[in-house]
Order: sequence, then structure tokens, then C-alpha cells
Amino acid sequence: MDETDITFFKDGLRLDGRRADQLRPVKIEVGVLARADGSCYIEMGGNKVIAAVYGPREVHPRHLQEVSRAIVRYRYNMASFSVEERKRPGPDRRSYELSKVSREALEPVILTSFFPRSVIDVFVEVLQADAGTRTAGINAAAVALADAGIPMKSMISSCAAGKVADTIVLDPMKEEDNFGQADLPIAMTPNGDITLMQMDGGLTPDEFRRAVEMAMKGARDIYEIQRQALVNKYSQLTDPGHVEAVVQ
Amino acid sequence: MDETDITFFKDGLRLDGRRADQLRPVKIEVGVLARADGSCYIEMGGNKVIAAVYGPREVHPRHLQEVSRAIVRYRYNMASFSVEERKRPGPDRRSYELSKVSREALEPVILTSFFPRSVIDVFVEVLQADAGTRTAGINAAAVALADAGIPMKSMISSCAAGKVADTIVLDPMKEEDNFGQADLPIAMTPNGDITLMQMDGGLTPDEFRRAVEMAMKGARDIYEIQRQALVNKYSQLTDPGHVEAVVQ
Amino acid sequence: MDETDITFFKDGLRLDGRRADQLRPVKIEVGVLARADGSCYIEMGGNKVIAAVYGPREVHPRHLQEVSRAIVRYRYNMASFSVEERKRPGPDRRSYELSKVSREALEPVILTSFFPRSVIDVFVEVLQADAGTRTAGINAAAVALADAGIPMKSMISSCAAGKVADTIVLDPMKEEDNFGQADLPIAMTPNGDITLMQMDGGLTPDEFRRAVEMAMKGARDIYEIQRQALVNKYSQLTDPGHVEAVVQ
Amino acid sequence: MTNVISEIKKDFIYNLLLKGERADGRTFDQYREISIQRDVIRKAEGSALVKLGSSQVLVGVKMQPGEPFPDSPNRGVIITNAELVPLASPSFEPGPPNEVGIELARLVDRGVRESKAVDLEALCIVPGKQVWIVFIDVHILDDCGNILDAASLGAISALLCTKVPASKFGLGEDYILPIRDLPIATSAIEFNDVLMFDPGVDEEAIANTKLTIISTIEGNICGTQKSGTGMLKPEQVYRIIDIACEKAKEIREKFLEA
Amino acid sequence: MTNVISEIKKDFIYNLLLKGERADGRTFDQYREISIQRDVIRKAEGSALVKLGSSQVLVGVKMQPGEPFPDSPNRGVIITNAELVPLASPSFEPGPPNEVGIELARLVDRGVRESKAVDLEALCIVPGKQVWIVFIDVHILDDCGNILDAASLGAISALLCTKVPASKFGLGEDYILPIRDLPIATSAIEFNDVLMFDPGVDEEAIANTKLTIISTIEGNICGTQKSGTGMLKPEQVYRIIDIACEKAKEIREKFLEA
Amino acid sequence: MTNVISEIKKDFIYNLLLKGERADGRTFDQYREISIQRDVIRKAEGSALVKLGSSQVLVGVKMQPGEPFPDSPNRGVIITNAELVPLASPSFEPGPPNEVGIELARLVDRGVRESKAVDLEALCIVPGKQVWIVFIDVHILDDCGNILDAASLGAISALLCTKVPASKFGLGEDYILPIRDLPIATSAIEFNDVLMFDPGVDEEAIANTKLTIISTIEGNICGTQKSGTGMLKPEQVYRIIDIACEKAKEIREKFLEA
Repeated sequence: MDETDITFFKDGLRLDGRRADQLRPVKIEVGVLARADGSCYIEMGGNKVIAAVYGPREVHPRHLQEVSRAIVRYRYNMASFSVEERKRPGPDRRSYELSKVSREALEPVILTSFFPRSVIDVFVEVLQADAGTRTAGINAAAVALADAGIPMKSMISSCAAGKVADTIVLDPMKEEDNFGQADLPIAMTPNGDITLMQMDGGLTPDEFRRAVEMAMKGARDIYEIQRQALVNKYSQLTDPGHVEAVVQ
Repeated sequence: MDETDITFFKDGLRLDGRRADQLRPVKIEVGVLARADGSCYIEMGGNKVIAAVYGPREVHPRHLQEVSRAIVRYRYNMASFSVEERKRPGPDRRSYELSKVSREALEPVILTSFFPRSVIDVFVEVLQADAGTRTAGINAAAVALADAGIPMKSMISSCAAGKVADTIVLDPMKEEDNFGQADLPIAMTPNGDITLMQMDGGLTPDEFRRAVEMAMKGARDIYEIQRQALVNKYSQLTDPGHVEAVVQ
Repeated sequence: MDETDITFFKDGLRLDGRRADQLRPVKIEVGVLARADGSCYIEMGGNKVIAAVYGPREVHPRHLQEVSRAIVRYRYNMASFSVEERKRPGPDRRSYELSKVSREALEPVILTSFFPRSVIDVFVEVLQADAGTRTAGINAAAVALADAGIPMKSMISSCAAGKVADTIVLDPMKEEDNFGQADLPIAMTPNGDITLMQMDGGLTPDEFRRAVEMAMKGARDIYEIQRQALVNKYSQLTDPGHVEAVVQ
Repeated sequence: MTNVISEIKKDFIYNLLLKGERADGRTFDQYREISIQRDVIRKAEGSALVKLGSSQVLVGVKMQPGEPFPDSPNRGVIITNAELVPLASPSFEPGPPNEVGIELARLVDRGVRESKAVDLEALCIVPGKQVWIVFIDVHILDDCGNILDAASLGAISALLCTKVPASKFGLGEDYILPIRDLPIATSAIEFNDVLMFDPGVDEEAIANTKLTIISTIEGNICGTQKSGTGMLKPEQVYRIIDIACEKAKEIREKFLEA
Repeated sequence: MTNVISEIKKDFIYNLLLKGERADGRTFDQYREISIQRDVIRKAEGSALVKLGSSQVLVGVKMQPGEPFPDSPNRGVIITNAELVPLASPSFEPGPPNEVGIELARLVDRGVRESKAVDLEALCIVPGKQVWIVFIDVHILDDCGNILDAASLGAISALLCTKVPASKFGLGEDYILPIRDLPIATSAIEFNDVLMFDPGVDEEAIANTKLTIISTIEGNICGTQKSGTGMLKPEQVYRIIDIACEKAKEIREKFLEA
Repeated sequence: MTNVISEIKKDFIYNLLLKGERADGRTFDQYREISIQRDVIRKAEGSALVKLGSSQVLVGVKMQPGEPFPDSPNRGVIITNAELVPLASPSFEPGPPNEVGIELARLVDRGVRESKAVDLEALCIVPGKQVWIVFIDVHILDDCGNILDAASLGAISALLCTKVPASKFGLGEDYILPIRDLPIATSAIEFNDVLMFDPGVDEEAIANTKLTIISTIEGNICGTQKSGTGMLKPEQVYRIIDIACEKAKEIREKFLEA
């Protein structure tokens, strides 16, 4: 990532008018798919991402079964038309890595021991990409897990911080991601336990701390939106017990 | 498919001297392979196609097994040298589609419930292609199934009709297929039950009916040749029972 | 392989100063890897090859199991940086063939019936290539098998002979291999039972015999080095029984 | 458990059919509610989200200059791909398209191609050298039955709002992709001699024969495909064609020509 | 069931061998009946259907202009491929060539290449830019044993009737591909110190060692390959070579030089 | 049997950890013995064999001219690949890189790329046309734990001795690849609130959280990655960062700046 002649700030505000510590608009809808056991659609800025959860269900092929717990699979996939230049269908090296770290971001809160020998499948489709698809995907996937009634220790919320023009900013958009100095996505529980942390670019140890703290603040804001989306869906239900359990 | 300056008819006859409703020469040989359980070689015009049947036999991998019936697999494959420009070995999207519809053309008459948990494999190799390889393949495969002693409700016969220079023609050859206005391959039982129907190009509903009827007429003619080929092979046998059953 | 203007001999010696029937320097180290059950590193001239043996162990996928014996797998692989022009990672057609003939060179001496339903995996990585990687790989693999304690009827030793400037030479190096007239690699037991024999180029039947005999002489010399390497490793052990058995 | 439920469902639908009814109260030739949202993906040159009852299909069109095929040097290229991603159905699996996905993509492609909806000659930039490549990418989001009709409708809808991105490649001003026909695919299943249009996913599960008819503005047929392991009488074929062309006309007028 | 039959067959052949006999009455160095039909595929530049007893192999040769390899800018390119399609044997599986198919293709290729049967320099069109690519495609149709010898014989037979399609590519008139040598592969299996040439499929199943010798018009050896998990004494190798060169001469004179 | 032994091993290590000890007597932030041999592969432009305790990783660097990416026409290209060949561990399988191998390659790549260790502008030959492609190939030979740190150290070590093969391609004289930074990856696992650097393979098996920090000469952080299915408190992250930068400095000074 190179700095270029781009002016990232004008009158103290970012290219899209945000303050340094401000999220892009977030919209979350729960239960948007009929076939999936749980699903969620999210918009974070220009990102449009949909997540579905299937399971717990039987594992194929069998030899992947674990005797004492459910395995979790996570498939991050970009639609061919989701990016500026058409992407060839199918997974590439980037999507394999993102699938791995996203799965590892969610697995710590899933009570996999409840479902030995089974699988919980999480499928994330990026329909439109605008920097931050992995965090959007994790946010949608966590809500979809709750919507599917998968028992979880807590919600997971994800957000990135970045560095542009030597300033730490929250939730970088495309231009800030492409030409910025660093990107640091995290995912965490409402308690602040970190389940995903990646970073690339260049940060001093002090900047690193400030970026982590800003990303955590963003994740907490997103958590409120996730919670509200689930409450909205389940508020009419007579027994919202498992939802409460999820978002405690 | 575009019309071009090609003159498709001369003195009421087609480029190869056929009438509009005439088949190309057909030659069928039964039992041409030693290893296969049943086999058939067919020439339809310039097409040279060979079919083999293996089975009923064990299914690998196991998870494809069906508890109440045999599964049927059909693999349509073109030899690299079968076409004008060398084809890369291995299946392409076209051959996947043709394999699917060809399997679905034969499966309705195969008594799969006789052989639970097993597979009937049909392999079709196009050695030389000249328009109509899918219909030739189905015709050969149906005879090979009979040759393998697979119990069938009836024979399946396949033929295409086309439209060239606004005329409906039977069994289009290469030039008519490449530059014609429509192609409509069908497969059917001797009773006229249709098991394959595809079409591309442009036909009015009325032309469509006439094309279907012409293709059915062609299929009936082919059925006679299939039947004769089987009778020729099995006429010396003391107990031709299962052949009779097949072609009745 | 074409002859070119290269002068292969000067004062009766080869480009690297060897006599026609002389091996390149050979260095063998046993037990160089911690994770593998047996391992061996070999240098033969400029070749640097490492072999590992795992097993007998469980077979995956299951359907490859043999009820009465262990199966043997052999994977010959070249590191991307092992050759002049970077090689794409992963197996190519050449490595599939070499893996097959190398496996068939070792399997005759492995007592596979001792380990029904299991697999003995032999992995060979070519780290630097300089003509003769298959023979180097087999030599290393045979020692690694012994190091893994796999019961064997005898050691296997491998060497090539070639023809350059109408002369039969032992253990061709890169230039002799690229521009020579023939290459004949063999593998054999210390008793002279041949387990690998390939050849390409052009040899009269008489030259063929002389090349086989020269290659067998080379293999016998390599056998001594293999034996010594194993003795060196196991000489301190109180019970060197299985080593003795191996190299007897 | 899932299988038991699905067997019960099948029996339920089966018994309804014998009484001449459908589970959701539709008549046999009635489509579920259709909605089309266009231009939903800003990064695509054209896009459409089609809902057919609960089935959801998103189609994106991307365009870029590229080389023509040697045998049609003056014509643009259409490449149609379908992803039956595992998000959309418990029966879809990750991996490259299987024969079901390939058949679907090829049928969508056939409708666009054989109806000559896109003027390929108009997509030539430099004869023999450079033409527009039109990628039609079908992304199935929720398979509640009859995704082929939805995908086909999504493809023509997305093409209708596709803007040729000429300026992005220094090839003049952007312009709307000219569309000359509006092919519509309509599919029916046959069961016990009943013909049902726009089958839901449970109806698809009990019937084993489907016929798809793709028809044009003129009321001509530009593509058909029988799928499934059953048989059809010629009269059934003709009956389906008659209704299919009528249904296609209704859908076309209501959603594409409005 | 199949396996039981095949075990009985094996025992039968085994017991015959111990008596010095073969199941079909042949002597140990006798080939099954050979037939070669050339030019059977009109779409190929050259083709041959070889029958070796019941084994059937079809070889097609296609040619097209293409780029030379950087390290041989003035030489044509030979690409040999073999398809062991599942039609030919219950033990062949669909999918890309496995190690058996790859070994077969590479041995056929080795015979053609190492005997210098095709004058690669003569296949240069524009030095460094354009040369003829010769595709030799081996299609196994029926594997009743010893398909390698049949494939190798098919390849040279197809090459012998290959017409270089120069006019099709605007490169002058078509001409017969010049062939300078006639490599013949002959294979023997070893069993109980008996050497049997041209093994049938059941004989292959009981022996576990095979040696293939490819020899030229001059009686020289241009390729050998031991395959299988057995061993051979040097004397056995030399014995096979002597007979192999003799057999190759007979086949060459009878079928290729006639 | 293997599994029983490994369970016993795990218990042993677990119990040691509870006592504040490691199986091999190291302190929690102590690395195993490191050795680096450079230029071990003559055929590579640069190479290094790194031993980290018993873990062994060989990295080779190859360079060749090629085309730049369209969006960076004046910059060289780095392509990093990692082969977790089955020779190195009973848990590695043949085949294309899985997600573990891909993650490792991408992290090694990220260290080199984000630290700007290689001056990509200096690798431009003809702007927009020809640049140097740098292939960094990581070959894991023996996985006794923490192969990422070893691979990362191997990559920068191999780059440090890489000679640009200009003369081979007629592009002037060979020269040493200029290196501007020395990124070092240091990884720690968390277990029961204990942070252990440079985990051995058994330690990796019991902990389920790892954090990797890649730091530069300046002491800045150019890459981090949490892996595994556990969680980390922010304070743990900061603690790891502090120690990691210190450890990286020690390793850099001892092995790369010597």
C-alpha cells in the first residue's frame, strides 16, 4: 500500500464526510433466506454481503467428523460482479485465507461440543465489495448463526481500523484501504475478547494500540446494531429465550 | 446460428442429395467390445460413435449409492481427433450438459429398481463428429444396454430435426447444423413417449410441431435398425428371451 | 537428445575429470528428519535429494486398502527452485512416471505382507537437480526405508549409464544427459536382480549390455556407501539387528 | 429427521395434486409473485435481483474489451456462468459448477443467444481484434424452486439496464446496451398427467419431468429443454408450449416492457 | 462374483504356465493376430485402428501450426496423449490420466521421439516463430492386454499416413509427413522364469514384471521400460531384447513396410 | 498407538505448563537454537536453509523477467509460494496448498511486502513492459513447530543473498538484490494465560491460539495474524507485541546483520 497524492482529509473530515472514529452506515436484516437454517444480510458502507448457516447437519465426507464436537466450516466467496474488474468464479488464495481466519473468529464462541459428529456450515457471499468485506462477512455470519439457533457463548462483532495520512481511522473505505498506510481488522466478543486480528501496513507499537482500541470501539457499535436486528426479528415471538441467550 | 449465403437445396434435394425427410445412412454393430458388458458401434452419416455399458456393478464412491435402485451414469466424451480443430481431452461444459440429458433420455426405460445399491455405467466415445453426436450416442447406448442384458421397459431411439432455409429437415448434417435456423433433437420410446427434447434456434409453434413429428418419424426408422441389429446378433441364440423383452 | 559440438572427453577424461566408468562423489546421511519414521539425505554430484518414509500407517482413503499386504506409495517431487528455470509447483507428467517406476523399483524388496491394510509412504524431494535425480531418489528412499525399520529382503541401489560420443559412461552428469546419445538408469538388489530399468536414446544390443553392466557396477559401489551410512548410524546401538537384516 | 419431514411434505403435495390442488393455493398455470429490482450492484454494468416467490436470484453483467473468437471476428462475445453457491440450498455443494449448474447456465445463455437479444455485431470495437465481452453471472441466492425461470428473467432484466462502460476503457462515451428481444423461460413439471408451471421446490421433488420453453417477443420458440428422468407425450409438449408462450407474454409485458 | 471368476481364471492360467502352455494355445513368443486399419478418422490428419487379438486402440494424429519451444526454435513439437477411457476396461476410471495412462503416453512418445521417426527440423515453418505441432492422441477402446504395444504400433501407423494440412493454414500444399524410422514396441512378462510376449489381460494379471523394448529399423534399441513390482535377472533382460528385436522386425516388415 | 502417545505427550506438556515449565527446559520467551545456511541451492538465485530447533525450512528465490501488473507498471512482482510437502509432517498431505499452506505463504509474503524490504521500483526493466519477477518458494522439510517464523526468516535470508541474474537474460551484469528492511516474524501461543514464544509442535497441539507479529528494523509492526480457535485479551496482544519486537531485534542482529 502506497501513499499517493490523495488528500484523505478535508476540514478534519474524511473523503465521505466521516470523522476519523466514525463507522460507515450499517444496515442488518435477519432471516432473509428461506432455505437456510439462519441467514443475515448486511450493508456496511458500499459492502453488500449475505450470510447463511446450515446445521448442525451430517458431515460429508465422513472422515472429517469429530467424535466430540461439531466441526465448523466457513466459506467466504465473492460474486464475480462484486468488484471493479470481474473476478473469476471460485476461491482464490485470498478467499482461502479469509475463510480460515473468519472461521477462527467465530469458532471460539460456538458451543461445538453440543453437536458431536456434525458440521455447522457458514456460507458468506460478497455481492458488492467496498473494503471491509471480511468484517462485514463475520458480522453477518454471527447474526446468521444466532438466527439458526446455534448455541453461542456470545455474539461476535468485527470492525477494522486503518492508518491514512498518519491518522488512525475507523472502518476504512475503498480509497483508504487501497492507498492507506495500514489496515487492522479485528473481531471480538462484547467482552472484548479478540477472536480475529490481522494487520498489514506499518504501525508503531503505539499506533497499533490506538488502532486496536478504535477497532474495538467500532465493533462495540456494530454489536448494538446486530443485537437490535435480532431483537427486532424475535421480539414478537412468545419465547425469545435462545435469542436472549445469544446476545446476553 | 446464422443463415449465410449457403444454398441448402438444389432441385429439391439437400447438399448430400437427401430429401428433406430422409435420414443419413445408419450402420449399427452390436457387441463390438470384449471387456464391456454390452457395447455398440454406430455410424450415422459421418458420425462414428461407440458405446459401452458396464453393470450393474458396485458404486464407488459409496455415498452415491441409492438404497432402492441402481443409479445410472452416462459419460459423453469426444476423442481429441474427432473434430476439425483438435479438442483438449477431458469433459467441457457442453459434454456435461449432453451427458445429463442423455442419461435422462435413457433412465426412464431402465428398470433400475431391480438393482438397488448398484450402478449402471454408460460410456459413449465420439470417434468422429459430424452433427448429431448426441443422438448417435443415445442410439448406440440404448443398444449397448440391451446387449448388456440390462432390463428395459423399451428401446430408446433418437433423432434430430432442423430448420434450414425455412424448411424443416430431418437429421441435419454438419453444414445444416452450423448454418441452419434451428436444431431439435429428441429421443423416444417406440410408443412415442419423449425422453429427450432440446431445441435451439428459432421456430414458430407450428414449425415446432412439424419438427417434433419429423424427428419422431426419424426415430421410428432408427428403431427398426436398432431392432434388426440386435436380432441379427441374437438370432442364433437358443434363448433369445431377454432380447425380445428388450425390443418388444 | 542430440549430439552437438560439445567435446565430451579431453585426454580420455570427462568434462568433470572423471573416467568413463567413474561415479560422481556420493554423500549419504541417515536420519536427517525428526518427524519422519525414516529419512535420508543424499548428494550425488550436484544432485541434492532428501527422502522420508512414513509408515506402516493407516490408509486414507480406505478403499485403497489391501487386505493381505501394505500398499506402497512413492511421491517424487521437484522443488520449484531445484532446476535452472523455475518449475511450477506440483506434479507433472514426468514426475508421475518417475514416481511409478521408482515405487516399482523398491516394492519388490519390501515385505509388504507383514502389514496388511496399511500403507508405506515414501516421499522424495529433489532440492537441486543435476541429472540422475531418479536414481538419487531411489538410493535415498531405500536407505530411508531401512532407517524407518521397514523389513526388506535386501537393499536397493540405483545408478545410470549413458552413451556420449559413442562411449558408454557411468552416472552421466547434466551436460552428458542433455546432449548425450542414450541414458539407461537401473536399480537392483546387491544380488544383481534388476528392479528398475528404463532407457532412451539409441543403443545397439551390444552397447545395451555394456551399459547395463556398467550401471550395475555403479549400483554396487553405491550399495557400499548406503551400507556404510547405515552402519555408521546404527553402529553405536546395542542391538543393530534390523540394520544387519537390511543390509546383509 | 429432515428426510422424514420431506417425505411427509411430498405425500401432502402428492395428495393435493390428486385432488387438483397446489399446496400454496395456486392454479396449475399460475406463477408465484414476481419482483425485479434492477441496478442493485453498483460495481456491475447491469444487475437485477429477481424474486420468484421465495426463490431469489441475482444476476450481474460485467463488460470488458477482449479478443473475438477466430470464427466470428466481428462479433462480441457472451459468456454466461452460474454459481449454485451452497448458501442457496442444502443440496448445493461448494466447488466448480456441476451438471445442474452447467445446464442452467447454458440454458440462460441459450435464451439470450438464440433470441438474438444482444446485437453481437454492435459489440465489435476493432474488427478481428477487439470486441466487447459480456459476462452474465448468475448467482443463485435462495432455491425455493424454478430457479431457471428466475435466472433467465434476471439475465434479460440485467441486460436491459446494462451500460456499456466505454469511457472506462477510453472507447468513447458510455451507452445503454441495445437489446432487441426479450426471451422468457417458462417451465412446467408433469405429474400424473397434470402440468404445473413455476414449480416450487417440493413440487420439483415429487415430479421427475420438467420442460422449459424459452420464447421471444414474436411468440416464437428459441429454446426448449426437457430435464428429469420421466417422459412426455407429444400432446403434453404442445400443451406446455401453448401455455408457456402465453405466460411468457404476460411476464414480459408486466415486468420488462413496463 | 466377478472377482471369483477372475481368481479361477488366474489359477487356470497359472497351472497352464507351469505346464509350458498359454490359455489361447500360443507359443510364448507368439503375438496374437494383428490388424491395422488406416485413415479411419476423416477429421484427423492421420489415424489407425490397431487390433491385437481383442485389444483395440485407435490413434489419431492432428497437426496445427504453433510456437516452438524456446530451447529448440527450429524444430516441430510432438505432443503425445493417451486416454484410458472407462469404456475400455472395468478398471479404467473417468478423469485426467493416472500414472498408468501417463506412462503409456510417455512410452509411445519415447518410441517416436528417440527413434527420430519424425524429422522435427522439417516441421519448422518460420524459425523461432512457427512450427508444426503434431498431436498424437491414443484412445484405448478395448483393453484385452498389452495395449502399450498396440498403442505404439497405432502411433507409427497413424504417422505413416499423416498428411500435413498445409493448405488449410495457407502454408502451401498438403504433403505426406516424412517418416524416417519405424519404432516398434514389444513387451514380455516374466513369470516363474518363463518369458511371454504379447501378454493377454489375464496373463498380465498374474505376472508382476513386464519389460518393454522399443527397437528401430536398424535393430537398435531406442527405449526400454521395466514395469510392475517384480525383478529381472540381466540374462532375462538380454533374452527379451533378442526376441523383441526379432519380433519387432517381423511386425515391421509385415505391417509397416508392406 | 501414535494417538495414545500423542495424548500422553500433551498431558505431560500440559502439566509442565501449569508448573511454569516447558518440556525442553526453555523459558517462555526463549527461542530454540537457530541456524541459517545460505546459498545452499546453486540453481536458485538465492537460498537459505533455516533450522529452528529440529524444524527445517528451505527457501529458494528464483528471478526472471516478466510482465508487470497493469496497476503497477513500474514495479517488480513478488510471488510467494509455500509447499507443505508430506515429507515434513505426518499431517501434511500431497496436493495443492490447503488453507494452512496458503496462510503461511501469504504471511511470509506480507512480511516481505509490507516492510518494503525489496525495492520493487528498482526491479523495473522497461516501464510498463518488463519487470523482474521474484519467486520466493518456501519448502518445509521438517515441521517440529513454528514453521512460520522459520519460513519468514528463511525468506529474508534467501533474499539477502539473492543475485539478480541479469546477464543470463542479456540485461547487463548480475548484481546483488538490494534489501531495505529485515522483517522478522515472531509467534507466540497462549495457553492458560501463559504466552510461549517459538512453540514446538507439541506445544502447538495443546494451545489453540497463536499470534504472529512481523516487525521491521525500526521496531514497527508490518503484519500480525491471530490464528487458531481461541481468544486473546488486548493486554495479551500488547504483551506479545512488546516481547516479539524485542525477540525480532535479537534475531535480526544475530543472524541478519552480522
